Amino acid sequence: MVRIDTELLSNRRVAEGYFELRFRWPAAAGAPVPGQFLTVRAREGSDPLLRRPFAFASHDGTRDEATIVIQERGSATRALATLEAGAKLDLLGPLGHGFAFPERGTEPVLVAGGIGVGPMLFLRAALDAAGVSSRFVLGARTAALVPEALLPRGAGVEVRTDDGSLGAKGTAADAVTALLPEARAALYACGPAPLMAALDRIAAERGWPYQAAVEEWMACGVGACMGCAVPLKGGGFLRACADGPVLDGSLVKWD
Amino acid sequence: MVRIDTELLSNRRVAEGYFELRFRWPAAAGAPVPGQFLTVRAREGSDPLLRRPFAFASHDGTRDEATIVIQERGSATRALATLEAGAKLDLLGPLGHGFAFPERGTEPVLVAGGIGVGPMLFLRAALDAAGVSSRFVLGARTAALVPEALLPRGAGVEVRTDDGSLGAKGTAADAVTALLPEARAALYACGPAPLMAALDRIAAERGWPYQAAVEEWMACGVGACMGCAVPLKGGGFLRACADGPVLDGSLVKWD
Amino acid sequence: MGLNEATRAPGGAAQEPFAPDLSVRIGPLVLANPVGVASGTFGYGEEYAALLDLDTLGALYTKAVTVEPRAGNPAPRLAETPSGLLNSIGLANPGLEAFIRDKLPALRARRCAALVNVAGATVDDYVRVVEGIEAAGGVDGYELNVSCPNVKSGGMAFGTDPALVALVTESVRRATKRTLVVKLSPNVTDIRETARAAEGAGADAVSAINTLVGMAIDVKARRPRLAMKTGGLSGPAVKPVGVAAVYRISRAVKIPVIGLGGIMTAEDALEYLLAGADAVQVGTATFADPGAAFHVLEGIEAWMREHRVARVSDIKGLLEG
Amino acid sequence: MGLNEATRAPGGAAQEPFAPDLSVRIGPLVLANPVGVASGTFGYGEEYAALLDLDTLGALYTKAVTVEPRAGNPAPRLAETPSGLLNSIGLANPGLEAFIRDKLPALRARRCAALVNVAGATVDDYVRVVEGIEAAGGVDGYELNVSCPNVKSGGMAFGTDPALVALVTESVRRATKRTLVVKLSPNVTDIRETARAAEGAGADAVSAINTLVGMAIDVKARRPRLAMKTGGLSGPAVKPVGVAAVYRISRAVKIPVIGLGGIMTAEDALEYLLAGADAVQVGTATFADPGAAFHVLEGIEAWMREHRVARVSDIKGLLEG
Ligand SMILES: Cc1cc2nc3c(=O)[nH]c(=O)nc-3n(C[C@H](O)[C@H](O)[C@H](O)COP(=O)(O)OP(=O)(O)OC[C@H]3O[C@@H](n4cnc5c(N)ncnc54)[C@H](O)[C@@H]3O)c2cc1C
Ligand SMILES: Cc1cc2nc3c(=O)[nH]c(=O)nc-3n(C[C@H](O)[C@H](O)[C@H](O)COP(=O)(O)OP(=O)(O)OC[C@H]3O[C@@H](n4cnc5c(N)ncnc54)[C@H](O)[C@@H]3O)c2cc1C
Ligand SMILES: Cc1cc2nc3c(=O)[nH]c(=O)nc-3n(C[C@H](O)[C@H](O)[C@H](O)COP(=O)(O)O)c2cc1C
Ligand SMILES: Cc1cc2nc3c(=O)[nH]c(=O)nc-3n(C[C@H](O)[C@H](O)[C@H](O)COP(=O)(O)O)c2cc1C
Ligand code: FES
Ligand code: FES
Repeated sequence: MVRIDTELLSNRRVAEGYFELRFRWPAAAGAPVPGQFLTVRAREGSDPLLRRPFAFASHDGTRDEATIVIQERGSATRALATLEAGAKLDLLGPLGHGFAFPERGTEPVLVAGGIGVGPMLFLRAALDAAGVSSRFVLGARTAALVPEALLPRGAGVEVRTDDGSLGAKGTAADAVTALLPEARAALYACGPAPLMAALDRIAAERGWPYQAAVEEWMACGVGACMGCAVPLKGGGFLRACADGPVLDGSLVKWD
Repeated sequence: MVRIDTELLSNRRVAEGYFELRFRWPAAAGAPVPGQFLTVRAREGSDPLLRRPFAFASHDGTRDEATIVIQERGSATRALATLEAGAKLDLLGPLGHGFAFPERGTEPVLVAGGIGVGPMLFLRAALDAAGVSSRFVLGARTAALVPEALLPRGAGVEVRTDDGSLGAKGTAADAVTALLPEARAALYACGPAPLMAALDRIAAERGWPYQAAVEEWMACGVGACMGCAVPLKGGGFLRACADGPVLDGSLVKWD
Repeated sequence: MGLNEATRAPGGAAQEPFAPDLSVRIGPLVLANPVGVASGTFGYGEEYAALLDLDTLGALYTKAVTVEPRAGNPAPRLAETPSGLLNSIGLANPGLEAFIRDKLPALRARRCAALVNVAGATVDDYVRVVEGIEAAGGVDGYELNVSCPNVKSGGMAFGTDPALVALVTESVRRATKRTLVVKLSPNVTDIRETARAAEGAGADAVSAINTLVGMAIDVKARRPRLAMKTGGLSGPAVKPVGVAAVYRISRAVKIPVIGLGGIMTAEDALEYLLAGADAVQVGTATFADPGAAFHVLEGIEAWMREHRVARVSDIKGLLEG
Repeated sequence: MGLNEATRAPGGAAQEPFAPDLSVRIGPLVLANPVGVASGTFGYGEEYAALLDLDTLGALYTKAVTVEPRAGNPAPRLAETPSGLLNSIGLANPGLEAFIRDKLPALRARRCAALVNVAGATVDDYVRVVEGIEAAGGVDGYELNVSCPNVKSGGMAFGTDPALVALVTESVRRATKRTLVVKLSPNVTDIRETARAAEGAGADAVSAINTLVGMAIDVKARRPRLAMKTGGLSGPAVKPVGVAAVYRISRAVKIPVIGLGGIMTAEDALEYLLAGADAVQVGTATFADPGAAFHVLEGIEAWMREHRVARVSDIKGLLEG
């Protein structure tokens, strides 16, 4: 984990309100694994005040580059969306724990809901590189919110939209439900809470392992402030930043 | 007085930390007179929070353009200094009362200290246009802080620097002291308080009228908040924004 | 069945234009809408006239009026802080007599409600200002600024002691039947106590918050930025403090609560309305954007349309959790 | 003739390198320098270890320790506001026993001073935590977080009542001879009263300010942003409130004052030192810039060099006006 001032290499719009930021990520900063994140200080001064967390969406160790995919939501993401190549980026990472590779004999099923796409792209690439084939399901509200240029090539890639404007109509969870119950799937997911909760139910029913990348408001990002508490079914909390963001999805109280 | 969103036409560095911003100023906004000012909102959001006041440095009614000359000091001026042609500017003006023309038979002596140069340039141009000749004295700490490209052409223009790196060594007040005491001068000035106080003493001694453009922290800029109080020798206050910024310099308590 | 239901088309599908009722009742006064401009930030309504049509708003709360004219505090009186503004204007105002002569006629002629903010150093001062204005024909209402130092208790602000708040409120209450708002200070341990004191003494509403005590130092000059050293903090920085105050007060009293402190946008105002406010005031934001109060009003109306909320007073009921 | 004079070259022209003394005495403890990291923002010193060398700083104030382990409040616990941060962490901590076992050894091994922030729901809770740590060998000092709700007085915070502040301070005082700091709540009418109560009961210093009560509402979701509804406001937004508090407290008590609230830069820290603080803490700023506390320290040292100020405690004397 390091804090570095690095350089934005490119910034391109990949869907409506979605941007892929490619930046220099030197080897000395440490190689991120899928599921890990970084935090960025969008501006000096106090508006916005806190660093903002984003999942690594790719890492290229040979070129010392990495990417994040962001969705414009508020002041920080708006500022990031308008940055141009050459801009300085104040980054802190890699943070948190990433995904574990699937056990032998299970087929990884990667599920991305909306802007949850970044870490799943990175995981897919890592599995590909390791020669592990996987399914990839992306759910979005509508076609305009699908970053088509980023979608993995190869087999087993599926898109679902709520309005049927791209891929089959339905949710990403529907696509998972459609898998054979006898399959020995290993679920990996990042997305909005309702999707995560639905996958939890499917995983529980079928006895599939479920690695979930969670999102919570963060202040420190390093485990010091106890701000990013993720409530657990059994009571108590885990810290999204330091215990996660990848958690055993069956433990999390998704409500 | 109007609030308008207008367009920056050019932004050029005219001395160390000094910038001249040229922008569209439509006729409908009302023609500013020398000494009047505008306020600008440097950024949306709350950092900086308040609009910032700047004196008009020129106005060209035939081209619907005006300028201000700003010095980088804090967050707002830093933001303005980096704007590029085409940027939108949220302006409010013209505000306050400007300079009155000199009485017949008096020779206007315009004194600018540091960034006080803007309104004095505008006044010089207006006097020139009216065929009234004037002296123009600019005082600065050092040559690098003299916006030479902006200095008026023609006779009677003098520069003084504290370190003698441009023009004679000394202050703008020294240059005024060097005028013949018998002269029938009319003093006009904008600059730091010590300069303004020195000019007040000279004017009092010699019985010269003294129109001073004052600076105070402002919130509303339109006379509503009572924030920009300028203390008077006789007690009480005037509002820099609505009663000024041009005040009878002999009334002001320069302390 | 509210207006909400009544205006829904039979089929439920195509919605007819929905016109929310923006009016708000505060004591005997009905404000055309919930948005006012806060005391001290809009003068007596004249200075901003060219920039914002006050008559589109619900209310103007004037700069404080005191019995005697006051020149105000030494300069500098303003300092900007992160997302905030410190001021120590010091109740600069022309005094009761000049106010009645020079300002009151225009205020009385306004279409928007005009409430005169009243300040003083003794209980009697407050009463005299209100009696004076009543004798001159009155205005729509009064807002008591109880954040002023009380000379009788060694400069402690009226607003920090529930007993004093009750005393000044009940004394002024006897002087007028018009809408009486008590403006609460946030510089207290429990603002519900002063709110209850105001309610018990006959206030028609409370407004909250006035400014927080703050200080800023010019490190280069090594002196306080304000000549008075400390001042009152306003602006977005204090919004969370104001929203918490309104949330608590509105659960402690039955009279309407007027929320203010850091409102820049309609969303900020809706935070206050959801927290329990019946109306809002826009203060410091006007300095950044002279049209702020109007944009806040437009935004509230649009939100009510979108969510088909019939009355402003219904908004507070929509807070969940 | 101070160090200031002594190091000036005879001719007065060429100045020799000037080395200010950065140390600060708080009770029996001498801090290497005036900059600490605030409770709750730096854990127990481990999490930020890779990013900031704590041992360059004057002090670490730990996350609160309570007798029993506490899971903390429901989520969400954080919300950003203009230039501010609302939190309702709720004293999440492993409890005294685990603290002593897992955290204390590393704290005791630190070169920088470690002060344990102590919280509780009864006076006895505070005493038990301090006694427990003392029995385990102790640390450099304790900081009492009296902003906690007191179960015996219906949840009113200890820190809002001078008598309770005195009681908890004097009870803990009997349990330790080490440096005892009482951390004051700004949510009071007059913070000088609680400061005097702490001083009278034997505190070695007071720190101010803890967070302000605040609230933010998610207008879209129509619910409070924090699960606990209200929370504590920190960050640059509150700096003017903290500086005013320190200015007032330092003129009301003789013990040292540790200033905090919104310090992001050395200039912010110098505002506190000029206002009367003897030391400072950096809290929320660390979240924006993990190196913030270190940059603050560097900047204070540079400023002291530039102005040839010999001791940190001399800075407060430089405030004019
Ligand atoms: C571990 C982690 C990884 C993330 N990865 C990505 C990513 O790869 N791409 C991406 O676009 N975003 C990601 N996010 C979310 C991202 O951090 C927020 O969108 C961002 O902080 C918004 O900042 P803002 O100033 O633009 O919006 P704000 O003005 O702060 O917020 C706008 C709205 O967005 C929502 N929001 C913002 N932040 C969060 C949050 N942390 N949790 C829940 N809701 C929030 C709220 O509803 C809020 O009202 C991630 C968050 C976490 C915790
Ligand atoms: C009527 C009027 C006309 C002005 N005309 C010009 C002009 O033509 N060109 C120009 O460059 N500046 C002018 N100023 C000053 C200008 O408004 C400030 O420099 C500007 O507001 C600084 O904003 P900032 O955010 O960059 O700095 P900040 O961070 O707000 O301040 C930086 C420092 O500048 C000083 N400062 C800032 N504003 C003022 C002020 N209003 N009065 C006194 N000191 C201040 C303070 O010492 C402060 O610490 C004028 C001011 C007034 C009142
Ligand atoms: C410059 C200024 C002057 C003020 N004068 C008064 C006043 O005379 N009487 C009063 O009750 N409040 C006064 N206030 C307080 C405001 O009315 C309001 O309560 C406070 O600023 C918080 O709201 P805001 O954050 O929207 O500004 C003043 C505030 C400012 C900024
Ligand atoms: C996330 C968080 C947790 C905190 N936890 C504690 C705590 O356990 N005990 C305490 O006394 N103060 C706690 N505080 C208050 C801070 O120590 C500090 O008083 C306050 O944040 C103001 O300083 P700042 O603006 O520099 O953050 C906490 C603050 C934050 C932001
Ligand atoms: S964000 Fe601070 S502990 Fe996770
Ligand atoms: S700035 Fe408000 S009266 Fe001058």
